[in-house]
Amino acid sequence: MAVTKPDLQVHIGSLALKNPVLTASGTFGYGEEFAPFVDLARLGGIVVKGISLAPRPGNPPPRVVETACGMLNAIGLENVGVERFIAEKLPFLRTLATPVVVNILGDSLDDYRQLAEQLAGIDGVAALEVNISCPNVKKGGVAFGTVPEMARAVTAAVKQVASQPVIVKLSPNVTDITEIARAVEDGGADAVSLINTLLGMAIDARSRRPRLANVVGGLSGPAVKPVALRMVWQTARAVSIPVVGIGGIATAEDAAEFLLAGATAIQVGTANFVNPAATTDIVAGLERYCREQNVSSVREVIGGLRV
Amino acid sequence: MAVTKPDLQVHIGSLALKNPVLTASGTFGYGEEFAPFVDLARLGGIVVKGISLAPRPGNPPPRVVETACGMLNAIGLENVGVERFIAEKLPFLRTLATPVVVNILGDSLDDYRQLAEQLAGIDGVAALEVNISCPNVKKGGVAFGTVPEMARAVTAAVKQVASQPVIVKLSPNVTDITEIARAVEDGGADAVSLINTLLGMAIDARSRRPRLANVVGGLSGPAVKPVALRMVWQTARAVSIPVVGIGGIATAEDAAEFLLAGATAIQVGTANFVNPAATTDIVAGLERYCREQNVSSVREVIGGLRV
Amino acid sequence: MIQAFQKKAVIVRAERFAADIVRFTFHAPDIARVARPGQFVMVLSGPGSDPLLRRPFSIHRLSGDGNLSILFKVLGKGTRRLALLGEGDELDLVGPLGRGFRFEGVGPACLVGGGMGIAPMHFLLAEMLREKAASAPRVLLGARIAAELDFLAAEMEALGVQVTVATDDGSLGHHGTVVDLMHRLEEKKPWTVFTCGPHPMMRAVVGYCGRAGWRCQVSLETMMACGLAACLGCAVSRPEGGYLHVCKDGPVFAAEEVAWL
Amino acid sequence: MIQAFQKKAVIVRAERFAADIVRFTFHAPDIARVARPGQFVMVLSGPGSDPLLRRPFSIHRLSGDGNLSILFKVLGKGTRRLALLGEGDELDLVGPLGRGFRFEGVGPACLVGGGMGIAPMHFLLAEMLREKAASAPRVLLGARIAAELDFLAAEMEALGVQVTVATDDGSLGHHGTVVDLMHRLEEKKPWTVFTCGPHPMMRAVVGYCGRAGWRCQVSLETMMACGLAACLGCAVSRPEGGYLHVCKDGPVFAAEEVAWL
Ligand SMILES: Cc1cc2nc3c(=O)[nH]c(=O)nc-3n(C[C@H](O)[C@H](O)[C@H](O)COP(=O)(O)OP(=O)(O)OC[C@H]3O[C@@H](n4cnc5c(N)ncnc54)[C@H](O)[C@@H]3O)c2cc1C
Ligand SMILES: Cc1cc2nc3c(=O)[nH]c(=O)nc-3n(C[C@H](O)[C@H](O)[C@H](O)COP(=O)(O)OP(=O)(O)OC[C@H]3O[C@@H](n4cnc5c(N)ncnc54)[C@H](O)[C@@H]3O)c2cc1C
Ligand SMILES: Cc1cc2nc3c(=O)[nH]c(=O)nc-3n(C[C@H](O)[C@H](O)[C@H](O)COP(=O)(O)O)c2cc1C
Ligand SMILES: Cc1cc2nc3c(=O)[nH]c(=O)nc-3n(C[C@H](O)[C@H](O)[C@H](O)COP(=O)(O)O)c2cc1C
Ligand code: FES
Ligand code: FES
Repeated sequence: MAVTKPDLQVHIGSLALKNPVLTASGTFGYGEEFAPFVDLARLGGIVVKGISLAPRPGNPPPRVVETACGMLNAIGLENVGVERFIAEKLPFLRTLATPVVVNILGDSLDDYRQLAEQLAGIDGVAALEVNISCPNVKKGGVAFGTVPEMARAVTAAVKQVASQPVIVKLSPNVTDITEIARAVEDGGADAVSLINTLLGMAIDARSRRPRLANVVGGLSGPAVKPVALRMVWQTARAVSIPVVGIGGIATAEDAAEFLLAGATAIQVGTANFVNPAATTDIVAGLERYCREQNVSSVREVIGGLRV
Repeated sequence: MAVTKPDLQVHIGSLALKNPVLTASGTFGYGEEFAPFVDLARLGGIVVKGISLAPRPGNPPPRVVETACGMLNAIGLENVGVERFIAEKLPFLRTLATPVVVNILGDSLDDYRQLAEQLAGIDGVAALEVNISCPNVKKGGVAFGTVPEMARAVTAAVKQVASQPVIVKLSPNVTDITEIARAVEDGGADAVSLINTLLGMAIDARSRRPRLANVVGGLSGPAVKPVALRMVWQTARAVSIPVVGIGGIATAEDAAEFLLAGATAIQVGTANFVNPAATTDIVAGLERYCREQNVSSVREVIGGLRV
Repeated sequence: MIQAFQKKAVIVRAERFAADIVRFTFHAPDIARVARPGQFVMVLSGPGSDPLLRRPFSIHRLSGDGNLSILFKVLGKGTRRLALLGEGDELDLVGPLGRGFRFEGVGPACLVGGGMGIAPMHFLLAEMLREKAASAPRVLLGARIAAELDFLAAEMEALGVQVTVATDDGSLGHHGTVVDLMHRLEEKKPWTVFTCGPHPMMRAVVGYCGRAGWRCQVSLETMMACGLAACLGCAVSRPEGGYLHVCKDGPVFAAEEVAWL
Repeated sequence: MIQAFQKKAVIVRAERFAADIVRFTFHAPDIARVARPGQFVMVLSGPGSDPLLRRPFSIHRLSGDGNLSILFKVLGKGTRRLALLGEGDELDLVGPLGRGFRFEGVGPACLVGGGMGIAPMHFLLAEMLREKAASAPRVLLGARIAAELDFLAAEMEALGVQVTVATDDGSLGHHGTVVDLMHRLEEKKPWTVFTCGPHPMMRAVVGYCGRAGWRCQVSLETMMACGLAACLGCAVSRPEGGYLHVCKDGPVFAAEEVAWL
């Protein structure tokens, strides 16, 4: 009996998603920007731009540069801050039938705790995604996401006060991603999402200057997919909480590969710039994929890699 | 006075190179394979395929797969072993006016020491490049290059017995590359070369199988250049020994970027597959670059980044 | 909410000028219908991920029913790949994007275009005249060599206005820069100057307008990853600190809105 | 040392067959001069790094002075990009590479080609006849549909040999696989079978030859990153363990050299 309409629903902790396709933080603005190009109601979830306690102006330009099958960004986490986000951006997002995940970032443990507190119980905030790739200024700028103990501490601090499921977003710039994933699981995370950007750099040989004002930036796009896929596969085998796969996903085939590697859901980032309709194209493509694979629910694909 | 013929000579420890362009281990065979396409005498140096004590058959196929602007390889360090290398491969290499660097690999500290001993004083071996990305089977397969103490120990062991300059090749799959670079400098390395491949994976969504028999493999090519450039820049500022830049270099412009970031020399790997004459094209291109920059010697470009 | 579309559009006309200038005319009725002068489109140069990102090009002119043109110089990987295309080829466009020139009831208007910055000037002039927003606008155009602006000057003159040109090599009109031509404008008139071109040229035009007390709108260029107000990469500094975004708050700004360091 | 070259070659003829089969004829005299049947060339499908690697294609036939042809089916990114090219376009080739068929003084010879594996068979047949290495070689060709082999069969027949064909859908010749046709070969003759095609087909041909006591040479396909014996990626298992490399030790092997799991 051919599969009529495959069931694409997945769960991340208590958060039910109509399909596994979310947008990656920082590549979809606050949702409204993409309304002309995407039927936002068809998305599994929207992860908005990283939010900090106070508004941030971001880094001086140039902030972005193209690389081979990828791009570097040093935006500097420019955002409106949690107050203006709740007052100005959330109202539109509440009108959507799509869960909204707020990505939060901070310089210290306390920043993260306060952010989680201010967002706790706020209508329209379905989950938090904790960006632990940020430097911990109290620890000489070492990123939370590179030291297991700090990753666990920031997770626990947020879990203590958050009312929504907490997804912790891991940095790929580590020796062993599974060590950080376990620490975050111990800290009480409901799920992990990975990868954030790889630290990279570009130089203009003619002017002898870095192409980014910030000198270094985050690498994303198809170029990073093989690294992201490997880290998702390793992490899915190391922890029992759901894994959200991110990194170079542009097509339904890419998405299916991450699901096979063990991801319960995926996020689409840089591909939104190249194809504004990438997310909804992938939702439709995953339905086709399930039919071709003759599975009635996408859940049967999760972790389906034949090793 | 316009620069007539720029001087491209560089030094790596006591090893003098007529130009900064070497071949990357595992992408140029044992040199002879490229003789129809490249005037081997015009190369700065040739780094041959990684050599182990005993011959290795390598991994089962498939061993290579293409990715976005890159490729994954899980060759499994197939090589003829040190005896056959000296007897069968070195004779041809000795006829060349180009220094030959022998890349060595092992499963234990003792492997590396024995290899260095067998190669010590051998005519035609201008330097050793120690590949510390290999798993240390005595330490549960943790790669030498990911633990500072192990990286220092293997460097010191090789330095004790080697008669040639020792270049230690660093793995990029670490949290802080400068920590490993310093440990290797402490171990007595004459230079460091980086990067080796990024650990990655590819999956065929249709068959649900990994595309490599070994499941994971090493990512190389233009896709990794931004990460490699950032790591070379960080390392050149952290150690005083020369740095050899490797990772996605395909054009003279790429090479110049690595020199500006602080590399004294560079290696060309995957680009040899795409353009068998990539190395000599880059040598000619670096001469043009020096003229355009109005510098009489390429050494003036090294570390010339204006930050 | 701004109206914008992602469309596949067929090249109905491909023209080549000077050594490295290309004009493509696409059939893109939805985009053409809502486009305003100074807005731009984000163009995918072809399949695959190298180059990865879309390239921004201002809307050069509208023609026929639903046709719009871009005019670009071949610079790097993306424009080089685009230049290989021709009539009948299909391209993926997103637009119209950004905030264009504001010229309703503007009084004496002067358009100052330099190099590829001339591209949006035709569309601006045509709309100004169609909407009778400005009486007898003056047009000053500058470029390196005659071949880069002669056809553009002629097409704008055909709209019934006087066009004055300058070329760096003196091969056409004034031998010098377009800024020199601004001296020919009667000082006392309350001009509004609309300018687009290389950054140094615009800085000089803004300076001249400041000294003469004229209003000035500039169309800026920055590296763009999305053009959709999502990546926040297209930042330009504000005089009072912080940043505006060229693809969202611009590309056209009142001169005083941005810091001219 | 094997003679091989890296050359830019212009497409002098571009032909299209069935829905997705393309034949390019290049002017590449150096490569054509030293090429042997069964050897291949590594082709760059275009500029940029996506796709990154060269694609291997066997040398299909030589023609005129210094022209060589490849025949390929559009499968993935590289062949799709190649198929967009046409006469006058220039391509970067490396070759001739690998070890080809060995047919000097071979006695009764039978060529068995399946699908795109038919490509090297024309060059092999032409050289066999030219070097009078085999008397009246038999040719058995198989493909999915007639349109994929009718023109190939005709061109080989034009060399003066009998060609027997089979199609999966029965649209031409025998309704079945090319292996079925092997029953038509007189058993007692000491055939040497030269085969190239999909792996399952070659396994069946090797099995048949084993049972019949005939010698058999196979031309294998594996993923190739370099084609230059440098990357060691093109490994195939040997019966006694360890690996051979298709681009260096092959692509043509004596059947017993490789493990047929
Ligand atoms: C709003 C806007 C409107 C524009 N209108 C026109 C026009 O009408 N005609 C025209 O010829 N050019 C125009 N440009 C500049 C044009 O976008 C660049 O020349 C083009 O992107 C260069 O791409 P490339 O692939 O050839 O260069 P590459 O150097 O290969 O590009 C690499 C990256 O840098 C970006 N980039 C390079 N140069 C520029 C630049 N000057 N400005 C912005 N991004 C750049 C590219 O978009 C690409 O992402 C405009 C730019 C902007 C921001
Ligand atoms: C020695 C040799 C001779 C060949 N001769 C011919 C020929 O004459 N005609 C013809 O149509 N095809 C031939 N092939 C197969 C041809 O190389 C592949 O069909 C082609 O590389 C597919 O590339 P793609 O970009 O379209 O596919 P993609 O799937 O996009 O390719 C991805 C990668 O996989 C490799 N790949 C994919 N399929 C194959 C395959 N079957 N064999 C080897 N590599 C593959 C590609 O080279 C590329 O590196 C030959 C292969 C080899 C090894
Ligand atoms: C322009 C840009 C801005 C980003 N901003 C954020 C951010 O604010 N917070 C965060 O956690 N990740 C941020 N990211 C990382 C993405 O969410 C994603 O993890 C990464 O880009 C890899 O996915 P991709 O290859 O699909 O883009 C940003 C990425 C880009 C390209
Ligand atoms: C096919 C292949 C085989 C390789 N073999 C080795 C090896 O034996 N030893 C080693 O240290 N590095 C090896 N490398 C890594 C390269 O030397 C180089 O560090 C890496 O590929 C990055 O450079 P590139 O992007 O220029 O290829 C290999 C790389 C490839 C692609
Ligand atoms: S280009 Fe992305 S926000 Fe303007
Ligand atoms: S394809 Fe690289 S060695 Fe054969």
